[in-house]
Amino acid sequence: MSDFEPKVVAFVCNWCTYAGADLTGTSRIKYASNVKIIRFPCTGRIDFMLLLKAFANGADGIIVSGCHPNDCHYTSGNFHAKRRWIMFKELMDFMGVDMNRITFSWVSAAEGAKWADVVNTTVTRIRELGPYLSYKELVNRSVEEEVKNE
Amino acid sequence: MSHSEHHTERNSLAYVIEKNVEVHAQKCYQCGKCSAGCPVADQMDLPPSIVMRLLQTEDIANDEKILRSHSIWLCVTCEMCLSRCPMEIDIPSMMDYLRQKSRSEKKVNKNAKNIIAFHKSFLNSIRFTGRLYELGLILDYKRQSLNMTQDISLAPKMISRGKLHLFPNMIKGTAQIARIFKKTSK
Amino acid sequence: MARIGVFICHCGENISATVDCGKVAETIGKLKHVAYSTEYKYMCSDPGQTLIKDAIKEHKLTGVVVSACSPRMHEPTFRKACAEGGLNPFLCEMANLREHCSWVHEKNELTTEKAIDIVRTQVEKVKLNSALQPIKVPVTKTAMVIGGGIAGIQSALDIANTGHKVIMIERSPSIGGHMSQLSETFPTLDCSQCILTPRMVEVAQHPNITLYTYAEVESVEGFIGNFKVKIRKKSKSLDEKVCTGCGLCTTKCPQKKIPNEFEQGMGMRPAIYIPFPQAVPNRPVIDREHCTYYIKGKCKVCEVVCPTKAIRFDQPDEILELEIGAIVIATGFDIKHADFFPEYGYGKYKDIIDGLQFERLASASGPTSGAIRRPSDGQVPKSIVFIACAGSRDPAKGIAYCSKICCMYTAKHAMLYKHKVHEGRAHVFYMDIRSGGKNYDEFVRRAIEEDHVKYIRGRVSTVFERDGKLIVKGVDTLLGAQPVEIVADMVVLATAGVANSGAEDLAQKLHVSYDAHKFFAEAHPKLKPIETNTAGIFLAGACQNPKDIPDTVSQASGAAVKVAALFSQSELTREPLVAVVNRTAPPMYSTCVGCFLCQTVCPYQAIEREDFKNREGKIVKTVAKINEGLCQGCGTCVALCRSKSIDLLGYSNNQVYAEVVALLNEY
Amino acid sequence: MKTGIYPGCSLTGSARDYNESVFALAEAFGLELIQIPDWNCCGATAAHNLNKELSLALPARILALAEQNGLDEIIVPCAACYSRLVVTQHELKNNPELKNRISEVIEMDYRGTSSILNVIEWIDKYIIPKLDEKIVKPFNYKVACYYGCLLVRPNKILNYDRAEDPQTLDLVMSKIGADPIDYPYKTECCGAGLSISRTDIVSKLSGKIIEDAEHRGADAIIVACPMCHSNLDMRRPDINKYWDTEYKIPVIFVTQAIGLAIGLSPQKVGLKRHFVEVKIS
Amino acid sequence: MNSLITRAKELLENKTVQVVIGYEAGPTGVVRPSFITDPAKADKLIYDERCMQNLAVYLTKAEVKYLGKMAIVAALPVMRSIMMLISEQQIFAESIVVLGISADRSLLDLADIKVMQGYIEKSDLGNPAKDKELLAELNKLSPEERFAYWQKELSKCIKCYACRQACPMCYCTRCTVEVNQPQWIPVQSNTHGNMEWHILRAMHLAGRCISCGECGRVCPVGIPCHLLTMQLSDQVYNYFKVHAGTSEKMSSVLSTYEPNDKESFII
Repeated sequence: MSDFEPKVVAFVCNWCTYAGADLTGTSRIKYASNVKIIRFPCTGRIDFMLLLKAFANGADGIIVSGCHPNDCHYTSGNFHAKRRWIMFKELMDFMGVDMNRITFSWVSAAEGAKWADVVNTTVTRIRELGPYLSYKELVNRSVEEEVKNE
Repeated sequence: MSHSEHHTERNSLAYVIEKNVEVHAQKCYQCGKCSAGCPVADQMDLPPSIVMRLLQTEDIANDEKILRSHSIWLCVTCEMCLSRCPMEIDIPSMMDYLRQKSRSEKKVNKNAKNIIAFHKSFLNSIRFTGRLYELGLILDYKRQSLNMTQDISLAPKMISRGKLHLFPNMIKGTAQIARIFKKTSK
Repeated sequence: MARIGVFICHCGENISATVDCGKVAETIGKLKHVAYSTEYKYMCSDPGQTLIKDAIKEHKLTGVVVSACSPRMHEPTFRKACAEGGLNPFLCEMANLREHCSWVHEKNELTTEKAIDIVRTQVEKVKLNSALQPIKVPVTKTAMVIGGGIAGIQSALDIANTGHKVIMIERSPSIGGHMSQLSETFPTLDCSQCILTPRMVEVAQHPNITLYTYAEVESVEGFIGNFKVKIRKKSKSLDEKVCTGCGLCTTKCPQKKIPNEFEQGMGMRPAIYIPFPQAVPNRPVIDREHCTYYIKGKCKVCEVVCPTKAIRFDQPDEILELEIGAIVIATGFDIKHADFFPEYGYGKYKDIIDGLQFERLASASGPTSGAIRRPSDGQVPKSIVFIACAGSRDPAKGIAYCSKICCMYTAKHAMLYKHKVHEGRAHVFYMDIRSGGKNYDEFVRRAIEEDHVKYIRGRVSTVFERDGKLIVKGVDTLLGAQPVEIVADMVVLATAGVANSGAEDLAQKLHVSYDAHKFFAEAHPKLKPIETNTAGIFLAGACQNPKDIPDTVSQASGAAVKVAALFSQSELTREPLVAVVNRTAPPMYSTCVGCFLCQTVCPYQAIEREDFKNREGKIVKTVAKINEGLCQGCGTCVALCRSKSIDLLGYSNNQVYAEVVALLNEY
Repeated sequence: MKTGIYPGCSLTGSARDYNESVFALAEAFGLELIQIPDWNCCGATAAHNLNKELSLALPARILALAEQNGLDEIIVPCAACYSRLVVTQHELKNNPELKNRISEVIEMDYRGTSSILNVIEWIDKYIIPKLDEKIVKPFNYKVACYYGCLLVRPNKILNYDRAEDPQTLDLVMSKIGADPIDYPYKTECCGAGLSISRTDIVSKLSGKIIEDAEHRGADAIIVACPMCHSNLDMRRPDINKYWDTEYKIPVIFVTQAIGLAIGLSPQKVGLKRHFVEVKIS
Repeated sequence: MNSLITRAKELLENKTVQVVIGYEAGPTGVVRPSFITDPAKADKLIYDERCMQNLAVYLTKAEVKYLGKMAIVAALPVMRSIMMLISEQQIFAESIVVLGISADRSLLDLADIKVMQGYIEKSDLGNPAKDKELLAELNKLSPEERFAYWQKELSKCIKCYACRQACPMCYCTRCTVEVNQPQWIPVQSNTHGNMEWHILRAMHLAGRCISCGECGRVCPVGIPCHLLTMQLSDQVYNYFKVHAGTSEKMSSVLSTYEPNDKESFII
């Protein structure tokens, strides 16, 4: 697994974590390049289906990050997101989807170092877990199934 | 902080210190609080903050100065510098490292010979008995340091107060202790 | 058929140093629908922007991706450029190759690969962008200034003088802030109150300014031009209209042993008090925490002696609801008390004081009416030691940053002392003297050369008392780190400047971000130092970071201009990145089923009901409708909507979905 | 729970008085103290000055022995040994590799499970609760509480009391009726390990500590470390010679002071062994 | 159930309602829903252990609404469905009469929604006992085993969407699966797509599912998909201490929040 480069996609809010990641840059703190960021106005905008689509499209890990509670630029988006993630996590656990592959975090605009830390710990963890084979197999098998059905 | 952030020259003393005791010389901004609080600073040829400064230069000549200095042997590891350093630079651990390096590179300052003589005698004493044999220590030290008259008055007083054993107090594990010394002496 | 133009910026070396921009441009150029792909050293420069504008025309581009720095930095710049190039500005997206790639990764294949992925993703997104028209919203032309220190005062006056209404909120009983506590000010040594009090009075009398002291912000809703603010006017326990401010009550109040905040605890005040003689408004308040009546239920001496019967013990707090167009935060700073430094003995030894306490000692209106006397025994100190950075630049025990103002006020303190006590000896322990500023270094030199203040470069290790003297153990790092011991009568600690208490709480009410030290954060460190990241809310003074008076005043005026600019138009245009409910042909009209769960998630009450009637005028369907004036585009409703009937312009389901797919799949 | 004790070398020799007072207290308060069988020297300053690994291995053996004998709590009266033991435990805890290496060196397995108490912690935990009813002769003296270096530093690792102007010893002393003075030399260094090799330095540093205590009118200096004691007491002639003074202020172990307060004889707590005569009692 | 029949008759005769929704025995004796508009036909109504279907699903159907004011035969799950539908503004309290059926199958006198609320609050709102057991067993398995279990089950799904049609809470006139911009859920049936569909369904019912189990009951291939929503009902109660369908004012769990909502996985 040494040459395995995890694919990690990060869903972040524009006001805190995206800005925090900008600060990581301006502070020149280095972190693993496996993570690619998709910007949302607010964690409240992040549809849980997108996380499924990320796995479906071959992500080995996911980071979801936004403003700390009370810091939301839109007052309450992160609070709603929080409830959504609680439900989503419980459902995924129940269905046996590997939640160790998703990091949920609060990273503020001032926490450039924390962002680097969140990314690095996530990437290290995913490296240890290896590629998300069981999910990839599921997806590939399903493609075959379709072919069969036609 | 990762090493990559301190762009130290690979061959500099600052670099090896960073590697071995995770002390980052470049963190020091020379406020001097360590020297101000150091009980022996006034005895030192290089007070702690000066040692830090020399390290920062990453100049081989200055590295030599440090390894050959008297200061590193005068440091009594009272930890005052660390407990007051605004940057929490662990000077005591650094000093331990410098002392060993200075010895292994045969650069020990001559004024420090007594201090080392004492430490050696101390370790000798426990190497063989497992515990400190104070009389033995004093005698061995005198042999090593060659100041026979020192503390001549002390011993009898101590004996009279039962504070000095005339014979060493051997532990059972002496053989094990000896092996510990062997394995750790590289 | 989309024709996308991609413009890769080197940002000088900032990007090209770690990312192979050439390779990125080439690879992207080969992508489907990419009509033009190029690289340039500085895209944000004039020729860079021209490059974009020309390409739009020349290659008939339907979308643009500028791959450069963070969109938070230059998105407006490039959208404007596109508009000038004839392309709808919202058909331009930015790929963040600098902050999120070149600056955070080493130079290697993977980094360039990542850069390509980042750009690809934006290409896929921009294909699905749609041309949007800016939204116009009305502006309430009343500003609110939070904080009545010099920053707030300056902002308020400047705004008011442009003819707009200002509401000033101050949480203490009087405006004036820290500046009113200062003795003299560097580098001119003119009396602080002499220059400040006229301004304070002007605020009170200005026809355009409404002043609420002893008041705090309760809540803030709405958005730029249209804030709805609730203010709590704490009860002063008296009727300000009836009270004449004669002050009789304050002299008769039996409770006299309350540490005086204005005197930094070096004097006492009664329970009903006027903070200081020049206070504005010059009316007392009852401090209910300490007032005997509120504690024991009897006393009422003030009520008895009051000639105009102005005391109102049962007066409740008042909640005011205000319509505000713009907000200036001017809440100032606080000092970090030095008791976290046991080795300096602050709090243990009476004659070790902090900078603000020294200001009161040196102030003509202070507890010693300007005479420098030590708190313990009132003697005039023959020797004072000033310790700089007592908390600043000390991550271990204090704060990591430099408090900026201490070097100057310490020099001033030493100078004032020498002027008042000619034979006295003043020593200053310092590490660096930070005296950048007009006539600042000259000022410090004067202290050293003319007033013979002894500057010693080195930090103090410890201070302790012996025989009523203070022993200061330091070091002179310019003499080979030689230990120095000074016997002093008084020690003044230049304590660190920190964020004001309650700053975090206020930031959360206002939804503006704050830094790790709880100082309010500017929208951009260089180009938007006055704006916060919330439109319509601006910063003035030390609430952003420790600042001296000149810097504070200039920023305060800057904030005033920002407000005036905003108020100069009656309508303002907003980015149209708002939610929309879809429309379908009748009979459905919209796929929305009207469960209105979205109403409860919307923080802006921006979701309304829309009825569809049939020919007979009977309501056949009720669906959600977004008030685009109120919607701020957070998109929480979009993610919640089960039938996917709401979507967010600029971050549509199609766009974000495409981003995920693009980012993760090979090309 | 059995409490083990690691006396350390000095308590069997130059600091026998300290040892006697500790065991006298234990007896008086009915506390069982089990010596760690076959304990060895902790290596003291010498070891970490000359050989890092040795300076970890020696304490590690001691701790391993304690574990072997099921002593999950050990009191270490000597501040120097206390510091070495705690530091070793800390370093091995945070560095598994080193831990394995050291276990291999000492040929014993080391888990680092026993908790280490310094003498004041021991007093706080076992003696203070039962102290009041036992006091017969309140220790009514002005005392300068001298903590020395190794009881409070490195503070981040020991995290005991506070590094500057600590209070625990003062509290204990006031509990037995003493009046602790404001004493800035509480944590200044006495010269420690240089006692023999650089007596001059020790005389100088210890001199200052004594001078300030006398100057502030203290009747005694209270210590909790045999090193400090030997430097302030045994080295008194050298000190008086160095400063050309005649300081007579006695240096008393906290355990001795408590002993006297609960009516133990000066003999019993080893006061007779001091170099500087102790007139109090 | 004569009391039920009599009550239904009166309601229709005195024109309080235009239709009574209940159960009747079909020609082959199979129980089926019946929509009675003529008082004379009221005696077709039955109520016994076979009457399991959650009739609330019809309350939001245009063709039924069209008939006018309704009365509905409602055991606990139906009552809770009604509460949900009112709170989500799909039906109006004044436009329906509830013919409540108690646990021991006797007719309840539910004068109005308030009374019904009282009855609901007194009832056991947890998941049905047999489902509790199933959930417990699944929760005992390792994540890998659960993953395998659900793949096996969901591979059977033929995307007939009976689970959706049977659910009173799935009243959307357009379901996410019918959205193709983007195509959130693949049209074809395959294990992965099926899984996405069932996750979507469960999430959309989080805090809204009233544990009637209809979805699982109607599944032609016997996927216990009701366990997904029921698991979440349990979790909703764990975290937020609420049960769905207990008041006409209740706000749905995912559209509201408490600042101090507890979780342990966000760093």
